[in-house]
Amino acid sequence: MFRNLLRSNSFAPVVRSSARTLATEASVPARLKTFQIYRWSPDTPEIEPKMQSYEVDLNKCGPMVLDAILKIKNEQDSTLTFRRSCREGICGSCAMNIGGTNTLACLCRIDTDTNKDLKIYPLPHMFIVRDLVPDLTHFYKQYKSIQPYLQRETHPADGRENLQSIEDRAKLDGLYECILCACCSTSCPSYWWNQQEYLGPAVLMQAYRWLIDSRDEAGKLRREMLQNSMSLYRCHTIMNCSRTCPKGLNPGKAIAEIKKQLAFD
Amino acid sequence: MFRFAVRSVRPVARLPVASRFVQPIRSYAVAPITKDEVIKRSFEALKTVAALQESEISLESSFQKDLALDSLDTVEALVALEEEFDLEIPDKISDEIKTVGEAVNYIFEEEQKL
Amino acid sequence: MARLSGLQKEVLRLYRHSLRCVRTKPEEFRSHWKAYVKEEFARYDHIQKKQFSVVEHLIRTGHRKLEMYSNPNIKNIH
Amino acid sequence: MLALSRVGLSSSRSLTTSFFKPVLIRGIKTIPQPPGHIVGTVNDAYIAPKPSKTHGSYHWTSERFVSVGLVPLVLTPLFTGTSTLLDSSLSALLLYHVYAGFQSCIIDYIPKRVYGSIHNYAMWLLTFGTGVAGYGLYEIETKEGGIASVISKVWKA
Repeated sequence: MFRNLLRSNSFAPVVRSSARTLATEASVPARLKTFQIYRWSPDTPEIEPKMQSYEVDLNKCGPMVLDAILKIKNEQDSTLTFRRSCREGICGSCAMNIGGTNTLACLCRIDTDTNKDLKIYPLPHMFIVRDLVPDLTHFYKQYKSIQPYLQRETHPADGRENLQSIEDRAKLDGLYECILCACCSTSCPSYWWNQQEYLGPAVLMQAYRWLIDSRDEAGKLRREMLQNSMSLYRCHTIMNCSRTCPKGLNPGKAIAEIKKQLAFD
Repeated sequence: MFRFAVRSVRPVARLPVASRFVQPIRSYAVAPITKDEVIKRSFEALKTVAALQESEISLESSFQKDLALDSLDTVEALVALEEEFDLEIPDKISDEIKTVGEAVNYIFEEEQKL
Repeated sequence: MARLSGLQKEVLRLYRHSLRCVRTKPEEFRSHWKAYVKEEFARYDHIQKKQFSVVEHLIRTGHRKLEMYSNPNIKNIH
Repeated sequence: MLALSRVGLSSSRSLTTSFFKPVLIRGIKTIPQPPGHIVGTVNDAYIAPKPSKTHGSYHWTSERFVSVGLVPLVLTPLFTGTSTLLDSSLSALLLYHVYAGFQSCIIDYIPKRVYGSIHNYAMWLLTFGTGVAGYGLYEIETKEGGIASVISKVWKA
C-alpha cells in the first residue's frame, strides 16, 4: 500500500513533464549540454584514456545524469560502457565521479547550466575494467573479510526467530541502508594510498553494523580483526565519506564508534 | 594440486626398492640418476619446444644468444624441462638461468636431493 | 641481453604459471591450451616495455584469466 | 601514464606525476604488489594483518589522551605562570604528540608493504630525531628555564 503510494507520487511529475516537453517541442530551442566522459578500452590498451564529448539536448532527456548517459549510449555511441541497474539509487551499480564528486548517476541531477560541461569519470583510484566500470574485486574481498552475516552459538528456544527489541533494531538505522556502491571508500584519501590494507569507510561501517547488532555473538572476534594499525586506524577523520555518501549515511561516525568500542575493549 | 599428488605418491611406490638396497637414511631413494641421463633427457625435452626443433643444442649454448630465443621462449623451454623431470624451478632461479648447461646443472642437483 | 625489469619478470612469471597450468588439463586438449596461451601473449607483442600501466593492466587481467581457466572443470578451449 | 590504470583526478595531476615520479622513485626499489591487489583467488576474503593492541587501540587511546591533555597544559601557562613540573610534562606530551603524528605520516606514505626496509629506516630516523629533540628539551628545561619561558622571550623580542 505504502509502496504504491510512493510510486504514484514519484512518477506523477515525470509523466507530466514529459507530456509538456512533447507539446512545446517545436517552440522551445534545444538546450544542448556537453558531457565529457572518460573513455578507455581494454581491447586497445596501448591507447591512452581520453575524455570524449557528447552533446545532449536537455529538453529531450530525463533529469538525472544516468538518463543522459543512457541517452548517449542509445543514440550516439553504443560502445560507452557503464554499470547501471535499478535507476533509483537502491542497487549501487552506477557509482561514478560526476563533476568531481563520487555519487550515483541515477540520484544526481544534471546541472541545467548549459554553459558548463559536465565531466564524468569512473570512481577514482580504482583499476578500470573499461570506460566507467571500475574493478571492485578487492573491495568485495574486504567486505567478505568482515564476515557480514549473523554469527551465533545459541539458537532461540522456540527454534524460530532471533528476536530483537525495538531499541536494538533502531541502532541499525543509518547503517543497514548502505548499498555498497563504494562512493565513500573511493573518496577517502587514506583508502587511495593504502587500499590494499585499509578497509575503507563502506566496509568499516558494515563492520560496525555487525558489531552493534544485539543478535550477533561474534563481537570479540570482529573487534580483534580490526586491532592493527592498518585495517581501521588509517582513518584520519577526513570525512570525505560522509560528505559524498549518495544515501546520506555517515560512515565517519560509524568508524569513530568502532574506535570508541575498541578503546574500551 | 596435481603436482603434489604425484609427489606424494612416488615415495610410497618406491619404498620396496629402497628396502632392497638397505639405505637407512633415505628410505625412498632410488638408484641415483646420472648426469648423462639428465643431459640426454633434457635435450630430448628441449627438442619438443617449437622454437628449438631445428637448433643444435649443446650444454654451452645460451638460450637467447646461441639459440635465438626470446625471453618467453626461454620460459617455455624451462617449463618443458620442468615437465620432463616433474619438478618446479622457483621463479628466482628460473630468471637467472641463461644456458642449457645451467639448467641441466640445477636439475641434476635437485634430482640428487630427492 | 639487457637485464630484465621487475615488470618484465612479472610477465615471465605469468607465462610460466600459464604454461604450468596447461599440464593440469586433460592430455588430449593440451595442445589447444598451449596454443591459446601463446596466442594471448603474442597478441601484445607490440607493447613497449616503457608502457608500464599497459603492461600492468595486461598482467592483472592475465592473472584473472589464469585463475578462471585453472578451474579443473574447464577442460578444453578452442 | 598514471591515469590509465588508476584514474587521476585531473589531467594536470597525471602530467606532474609522469614528470616527477621517475626522478623521485628511480633510485628507490619498491616491492612489487600483487596484481590488482588480489592475494589468493578472487573469492577469498582479504586477510587482515595480525591483531596487536599496541598498534591498534592502545596507540589510538594514548594519542587521544595526549591530545586532550595538551589543551590545559598549553592554556595554563598563559594565565598563571609556569612551573618546572608543568613545563616538562607539557614538553613531554608535545614530543609524543609530534612523534605520533609523524609516525602516522610514515605509515600512510611509506608503507612497509611497498617500501619494506625503507619504512623501517624512516621509523628509525623518526625515533632518532625524537631522541635528539628530547635531549634538546631536557637542555631547555635545565638551562633556559622551560619552553614556556623561551616562547615568552621570543614573543617579546
